[in-house]
Amino acid sequence: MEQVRSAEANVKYRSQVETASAEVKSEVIAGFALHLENFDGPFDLLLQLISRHRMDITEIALASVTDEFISFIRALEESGEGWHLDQATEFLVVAATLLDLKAARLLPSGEVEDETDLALLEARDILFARLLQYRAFKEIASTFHERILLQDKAFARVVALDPSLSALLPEVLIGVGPERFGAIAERVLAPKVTASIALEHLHLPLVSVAEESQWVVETLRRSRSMNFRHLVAEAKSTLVVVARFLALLDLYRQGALRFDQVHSLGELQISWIGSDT
Amino acid sequence: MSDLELERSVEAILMVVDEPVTELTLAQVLERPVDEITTALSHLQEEYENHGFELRTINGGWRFYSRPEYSSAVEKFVLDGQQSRLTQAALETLAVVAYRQPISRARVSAIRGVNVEAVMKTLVTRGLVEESGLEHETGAILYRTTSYFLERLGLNALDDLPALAPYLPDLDRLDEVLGALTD
Amino acid sequence: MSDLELERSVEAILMVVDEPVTELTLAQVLERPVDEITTALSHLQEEYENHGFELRTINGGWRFYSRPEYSSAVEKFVLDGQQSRLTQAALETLAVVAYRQPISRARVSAIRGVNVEAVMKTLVTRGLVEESGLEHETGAILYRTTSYFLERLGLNALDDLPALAPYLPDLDRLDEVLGALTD
Repeated sequence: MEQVRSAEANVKYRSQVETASAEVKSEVIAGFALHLENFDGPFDLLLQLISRHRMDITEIALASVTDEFISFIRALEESGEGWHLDQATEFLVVAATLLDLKAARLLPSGEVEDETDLALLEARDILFARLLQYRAFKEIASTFHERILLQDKAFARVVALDPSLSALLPEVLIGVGPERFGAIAERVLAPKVTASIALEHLHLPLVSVAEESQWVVETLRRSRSMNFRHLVAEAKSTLVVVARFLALLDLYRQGALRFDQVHSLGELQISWIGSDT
Repeated sequence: MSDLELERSVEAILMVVDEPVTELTLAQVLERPVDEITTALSHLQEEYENHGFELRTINGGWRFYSRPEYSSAVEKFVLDGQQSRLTQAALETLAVVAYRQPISRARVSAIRGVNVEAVMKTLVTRGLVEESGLEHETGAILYRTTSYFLERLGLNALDDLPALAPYLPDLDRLDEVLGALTD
Repeated sequence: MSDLELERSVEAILMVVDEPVTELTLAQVLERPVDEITTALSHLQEEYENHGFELRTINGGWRFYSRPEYSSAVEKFVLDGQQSRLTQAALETLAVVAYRQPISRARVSAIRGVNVEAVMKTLVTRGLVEESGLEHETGAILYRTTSYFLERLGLNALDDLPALAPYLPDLDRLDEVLGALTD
């Protein structure tokens, strides 16, 4: 979350909000600026929002909290800081659950089917349970902080043995032989923090779905119809095949293509039905 | 040896030790049952209440400490050993590990709602947390707190950790449910 | 600061310092006239008359000592052999010194990730490690292993220490790089 806390993000974000919604500016900005500096993950953010609305954690009237949570992650996205996939997922799961809860409250209760109701209850309970759990650990963490501070103020008596007494000490036992001693040195001297840069992806050239999609569109506009085998015939890696397939799915969703497959697992024919520009 | 002499002998020994001393060691050296040593130590603790020093037991060992109230005077002499502060993220991660150990990184992430990879590395580097084998089903590395953690928090044992909020015990079952959902 | 608080502060300082402290130093640190410090010290001396420890002045400096009356208990503790085996922390610190000597305490702390002050004192007391001049840039005390260390490990010379795994020589350069960054 470090990048979220950066001052630039804060400034960038402020200017965007100011232009976006002038009327709610002052209150919202103050709130968000606070969070940008303070929060650590979706639960932390949610807890802060709930406490700002002076709501009990088990209270279901979360509509305004939901709106604030959603606008917050939207703002974060727009701040240009970008998202790490794992962070975004956690935030989105919480946001989706909150939206579900809000939607359920907006609908007249009679129109909600029992099954949906049940699933919502479950989602809500799990979210609140996780939030409660997180809050408990957060509280304990602050007692850890106090204990460490207190402990730092008490200094241990660490004195060398008086020479008259150290002369009495029996011969020291190192307790291990040279080999074992060397092994201990190896373990202690080995770097404990390994660089956390994942290198796996460097073995493969990066494939952009957007670029492949562009290529697919151009090719199909030219030949109008093509089967999938031909579309990926000169692909240099499996990744390119996957990227082109993903591009096709997206174009199909947009209504730019038609798929024809006579037999299951047979030849997949793709026809361009989208615009030519 | 009278009780008073026992207490005085314990004081004399504690004044020269360079490492914390266990009650068992004191019992062996002074040839007295462990419970008498325990009584003597807690009596001494009371006796020092109005002094500038105190007796503390941390991780099973006893030694003299200066009292926190007088830290400002002591700090002028003991400049060494200034510890850098732990971040909120590090403290929360440490709390989860302390109460749920041994625990995998993924499980800590699930509880905190954020990726804890970098924070866990910091805690390992700082000697507060260590690896403790692999999780049977997933092969994930498990983590636990170290004796240095106890020392930093001034705790005698993990059992002395303050109780988590009273509503939490039921959440052990929630962990299982969540585990089943995410595994 | 009341007289009582002054006495408690003096106690707190004397309990954790290794070197004897002069009245003048105490007066400067606590910002009180020397004669008040002198009064506080002699009052404390009286107060400890029925304890296992005492305050003594040596070469103009004050320090806590065990009372001679209880020396038999202290000697027994020292002779007991409880302390003859090195702890894991002491072994690890000794290993770092052996392979990286001469090295400052701060550098050993950085490598082990914990404060090594107490352990280093133990190793010096046990005659396994000794001071070896000062670090040029920082003025920090450097430590090296002794010939007694070689003897106890059954080696003729430092060169007989087992070689470390081949990736470690690179770490010397890493140390240099890190050193250049932090110095």
